[in-house]
Amino acid sequence: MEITYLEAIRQALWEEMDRDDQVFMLGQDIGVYGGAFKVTKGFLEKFGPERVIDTPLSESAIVGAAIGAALMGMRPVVEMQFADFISCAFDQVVNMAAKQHYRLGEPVPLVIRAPYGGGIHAGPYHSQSPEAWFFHVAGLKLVAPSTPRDAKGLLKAAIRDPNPVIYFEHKYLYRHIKGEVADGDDLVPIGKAEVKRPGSSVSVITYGAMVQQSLGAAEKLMPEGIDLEVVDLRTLQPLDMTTILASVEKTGRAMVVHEAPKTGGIGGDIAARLAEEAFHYLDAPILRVAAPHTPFPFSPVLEASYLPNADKIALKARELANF
Amino acid sequence: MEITYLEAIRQALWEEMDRDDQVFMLGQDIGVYGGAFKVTKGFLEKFGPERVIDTPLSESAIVGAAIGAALMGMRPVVEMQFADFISCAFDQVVNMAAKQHYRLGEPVPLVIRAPYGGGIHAGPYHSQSPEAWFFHVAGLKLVAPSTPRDAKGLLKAAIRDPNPVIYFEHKYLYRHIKGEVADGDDLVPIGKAEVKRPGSSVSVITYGAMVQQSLGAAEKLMPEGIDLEVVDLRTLQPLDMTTILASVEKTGRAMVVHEAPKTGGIGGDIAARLAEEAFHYLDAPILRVAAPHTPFPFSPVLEASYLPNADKIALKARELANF
Amino acid sequence: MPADNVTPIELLKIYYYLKLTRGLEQRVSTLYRQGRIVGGVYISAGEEAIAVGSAAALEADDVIAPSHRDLGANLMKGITPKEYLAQYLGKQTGLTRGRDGNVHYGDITRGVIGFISPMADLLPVAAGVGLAFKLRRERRVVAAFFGDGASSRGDFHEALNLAAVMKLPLVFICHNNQYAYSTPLERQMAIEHVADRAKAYGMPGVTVDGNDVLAVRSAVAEAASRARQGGGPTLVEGKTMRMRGHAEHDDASYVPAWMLEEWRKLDPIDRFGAYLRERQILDDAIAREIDDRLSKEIEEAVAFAEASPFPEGKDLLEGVYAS
Amino acid sequence: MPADNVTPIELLKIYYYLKLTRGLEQRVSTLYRQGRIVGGVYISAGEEAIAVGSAAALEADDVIAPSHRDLGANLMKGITPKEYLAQYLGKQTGLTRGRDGNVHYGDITRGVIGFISPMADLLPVAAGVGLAFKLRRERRVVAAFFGDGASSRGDFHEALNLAAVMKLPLVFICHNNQYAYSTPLERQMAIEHVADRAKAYGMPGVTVDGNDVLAVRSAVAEAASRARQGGGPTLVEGKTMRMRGHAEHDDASYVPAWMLEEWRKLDPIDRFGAYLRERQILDDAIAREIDDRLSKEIEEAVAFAEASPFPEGKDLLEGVYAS
Ligand SMILES: Cc1ncc(C[n+]2csc(CCOP(=O)(O)OP(=O)(O)O)c2C)c(N)n1
Ligand SMILES: Cc1ncc(C[n+]2csc(CCOP(=O)(O)OP(=O)(O)O)c2C)c(N)n1
Ligand SMILES: [Mg+2]
Ligand SMILES: [Mg+2]
Repeated sequence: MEITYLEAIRQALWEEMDRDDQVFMLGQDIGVYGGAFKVTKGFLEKFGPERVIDTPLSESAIVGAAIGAALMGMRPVVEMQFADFISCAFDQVVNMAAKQHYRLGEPVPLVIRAPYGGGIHAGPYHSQSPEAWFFHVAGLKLVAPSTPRDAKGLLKAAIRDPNPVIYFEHKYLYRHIKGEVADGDDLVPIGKAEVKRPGSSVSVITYGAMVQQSLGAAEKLMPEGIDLEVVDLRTLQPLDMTTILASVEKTGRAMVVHEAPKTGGIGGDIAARLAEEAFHYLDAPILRVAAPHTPFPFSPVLEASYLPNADKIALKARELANF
Repeated sequence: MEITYLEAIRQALWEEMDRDDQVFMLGQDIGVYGGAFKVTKGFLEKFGPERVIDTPLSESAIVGAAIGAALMGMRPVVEMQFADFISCAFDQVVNMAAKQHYRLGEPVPLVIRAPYGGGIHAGPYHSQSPEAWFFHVAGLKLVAPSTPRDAKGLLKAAIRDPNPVIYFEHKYLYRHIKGEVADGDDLVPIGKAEVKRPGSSVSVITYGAMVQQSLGAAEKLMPEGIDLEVVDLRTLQPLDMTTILASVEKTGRAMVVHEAPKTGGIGGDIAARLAEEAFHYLDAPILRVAAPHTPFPFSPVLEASYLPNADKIALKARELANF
Repeated sequence: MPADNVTPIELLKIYYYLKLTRGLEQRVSTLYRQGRIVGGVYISAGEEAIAVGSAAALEADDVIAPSHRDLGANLMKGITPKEYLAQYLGKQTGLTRGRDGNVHYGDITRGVIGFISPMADLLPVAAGVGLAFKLRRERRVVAAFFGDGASSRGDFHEALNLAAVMKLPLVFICHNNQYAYSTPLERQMAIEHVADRAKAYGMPGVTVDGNDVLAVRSAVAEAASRARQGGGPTLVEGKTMRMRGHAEHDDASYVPAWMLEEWRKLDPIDRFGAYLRERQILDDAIAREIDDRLSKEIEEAVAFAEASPFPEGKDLLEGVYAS
Repeated sequence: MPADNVTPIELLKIYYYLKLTRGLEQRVSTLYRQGRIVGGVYISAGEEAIAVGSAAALEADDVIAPSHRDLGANLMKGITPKEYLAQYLGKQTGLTRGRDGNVHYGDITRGVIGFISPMADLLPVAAGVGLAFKLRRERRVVAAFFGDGASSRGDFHEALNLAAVMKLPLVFICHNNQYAYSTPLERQMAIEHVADRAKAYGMPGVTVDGNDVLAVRSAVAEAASRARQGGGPTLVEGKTMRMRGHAEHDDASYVPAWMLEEWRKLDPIDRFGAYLRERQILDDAIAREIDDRLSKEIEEAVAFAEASPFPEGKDLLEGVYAS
């Protein structure tokens, strides 16, 4: 049966809560209300207020408290109401959660669910894609699924991982994408990219909502005989360079696509690694398609102009294919 | 007369406070104590407690209050006691200060002085180089001087700039480097890199404490006939791509060096831009020399192993020159 | 109702702004239901007296730091219904020219700090505006608004503490409307009155009937006068009720019906209208005249906003930095 | 001194740990002056009674969240002088294996949350440990320490509020030692007692003579017992004085000499020693025996630490992630 991306997240949470009584959730309005996006609807009734905790409006305390519970071996799953507000808990994430294991050898099995991304007309404070900040911080793992199956499998893997994992769930995908998920424990391993579409002309390395857009670009370019390979990173930290390099070795052409701003985005790092490690395979410059260096704009016209999409990706991919 | 990097910062602050009564300073222990690094020693006596404000231990309020005063047209200069603690004010920096002008057209002429960097045996919480986080955020300017002259000229330029500027002052350089500064208003323009050493073999693009180390590497390689060009970015945002590209066009070989971790560091972006914009000039892969993907370690042996230095730079530069 | 020395003309002005606030928001709510609004809609129905009563207590050159239910105060500071509606429609004629949406607007030249999403972020900024007044020896005051929920955030604490220590001319005004999104007071704090939090800062804390516009006015006037004379900040809490959902997508089924019924009897506009009639300042004829003027103003605003152009995609990159 | 039911053996144990704390820190201070320490040195001289008195009030399986002047509590929880010294010397045998320094250690298996620099960061984490106890129905308590300065941070506020709302088994313990670095209380807060901040959270706030070890013990014991029975958190403030500089590099010339003189008369170890002698629990012979044991323990620790190896550079990359 096909389910939505949101439903896949819900199922993963439900099954993990059911499986392991050390898993519990904290966040704002996740209980009675079922979460701003209704991801946790019905959880309070099933698991009770001790495991589905509505907190005060205190991101730093929420993350800090989750770290504390994780230190005691519990498996907290924090919901940020919007990923944008993770800025308010930034210090706890980068200074406390990320460094604990390196410093003291103490695991912090914590998941922070970060509903991120745009395309929902929600402006500068409810659309940001902040993953690059955390990519720079050793000790964190980052995942960003693009399909219901990956959403479910990665969330389960994240909850079982002994490290702090930020789980970037894309708000636009919540109800805009459907797909099959396997029954039961179909874990998607953290650290493994997946080729979502094999191709021979250009490697498009991407993640999150841009996977669909890249697949769309591939469709557009098919009639022109340009055959895109779409590599879905799925995990951003640690990066699966093996899969990336294999793809680029095959196609000789690489572009990186993400929704976050290009400047300082993860794409820079991937391109830089390719420029170093794949220099011999590359027949063309490495291109990046990403948002410009501006805050995320509100008005639909500006938002459309801001966000990468299938057309913009196709344009650059064509340029690259014809290089 | 040669003065230290620290003295250059002090002079810039002093002269700007003297010149413009709208300039004032806020921070922890900057008054009676003269700042954790004694940068503001003597300021309280000269400018009084209204313009040299010792605040409570509240980074977010300090930055927020500075934003408010800046909105009213004042020119606040905030001292973070250590750049590491900017994490505690992260939300104010990225969500309030950075986006204000784009959203409302209202300037926020604010300077945040961020004493950053390692080499002083101060461990994970007093050694970090967090500039990459802010590089990803549109609306901020970032500067990171490497010499007394740039330190003075860039701080003056930052204070007069109508935007929020984070001024990364390197703690190791404070008392380890001396140089001439011009008398009076020798402003160093924000957005201009400087070739600190012309050379023909390899372009080393770097900033902060790594400029000295790169110059050291150049000395080491001279006898081998390898002639490094050292490009000191000075400003990280906006990047001076003109100077960078001119250098790489000349040498055909590029490496980026910084002290911050390589993963997600600014070097990734620079390498990516070169991989796109300088593809035709490049005769070799673009290399990066930077810290590894770990928290900043404390013990001197680990710290030495962690930090890039002249030897490590020379090693990579040699590899590149012989490519 | 403590009318102090409020003249009949002023009383009618207050009445006018209460009605204008409600009328505008109702209109936006209707537009929302018709799908003519971009994004979410935040309504202050039932708690207009806090914003309007507070703003009525201020001098013309005082500044406000509104939160998301302070349309009444924004209007009194000179934000126009046209600007308000254009903002909701994402139009170029809104105060953010479509770069931001709904309640995220302001204009510092009219004394309105632009509101942003992260709750309580404006409180340190407001303190900084007050600091500027203090340093410049201007006898101006800042009224800073926030919700019960926002009072759980670290920035609330840091701002109030800073303002108290520095004796800044601030009035902190809480809409205690019983809920933060779906979260009732007892899950947010273990105290009865938000005003009790003042005790942590050594500032006066006052609780008033937030649905009595003159009580609010009087409490804020007293606090503002103290602040203006150098007596430092005050925390004023208005007890009220959020009579609608958190935003218009939320049916607030988690709010007990009896609560809404009780509070409906205390509607601030009904009560103030009755009071004005009792004092013979209002009668049917004046009420009709006001209603007519209001609907004209509101419909003109709607027409203006709908006729206004969207921003153009090509403007996307402009204004990130001040020059 | 409220001895409650403390047995003579326990009283001697308290005395021993007071003296051990002072002795160890004095020794480290000497090593610092000899240049044998890596980085800064933080001393709790004169305020040992707060850490020791508090820890003496806890059960064996309770957890502490120390701050930087809580060596006494760490020792009582089982951190050894050897580990403490090895940490200061950056050795492999320290609890962070040289990855972190000075007072940044801990061991969750012994009930000590590892301290990190950003002040007040451990308070939300401590709340989370308390939350784990509550969810698991374990009757354990967390004692969380912080300074007067740290109480200005947002994380302090968020943590205390969260703990109060959720009735977590916490005792928040403030070293009110009159200064935060160079900043005296009156520039940090406009209240007399940090304990007054408890009123903002609806938790009991108690001020005790922080230099009376039994008074501290008694207040913390009462609070811990309430917490253990589900009565929620308490804020205990111990009034004391920082008798040395902020760290050993700081001569604290900003502290008036008379203040130190007054407080020296209230030295907690002298007072407790006199009390024990009065009660005939201590005499010259026992005192000498203790002193001998102490110096032996301390010198063994120094020898151990000095003989211990540094971590190896090649280990740098290990342990960033748990597996
Ligand atoms: C830091 C932060 N976290 C979460 C949110 C999402 N959010 C928006 S309003 C709100 C509730 C605010 O409650 P309150 O302060 O009482 O204001 P009210 O809406 O009741 O007027 C929440 C959780 C936010 N805007 N900012
Ligand atoms: C968030 C943060 N800002 C600044 C510092 C630098 N700093 C370290 S200790 C200290 C003063 C702490 O004062 P207090 O909490 O009273 O503890 P005390 O040192 O007096 O025991 C400061 C400013 C820090 N560690 N963390
Ligand atoms: Mg509310
Ligand atoms: Mg102190």
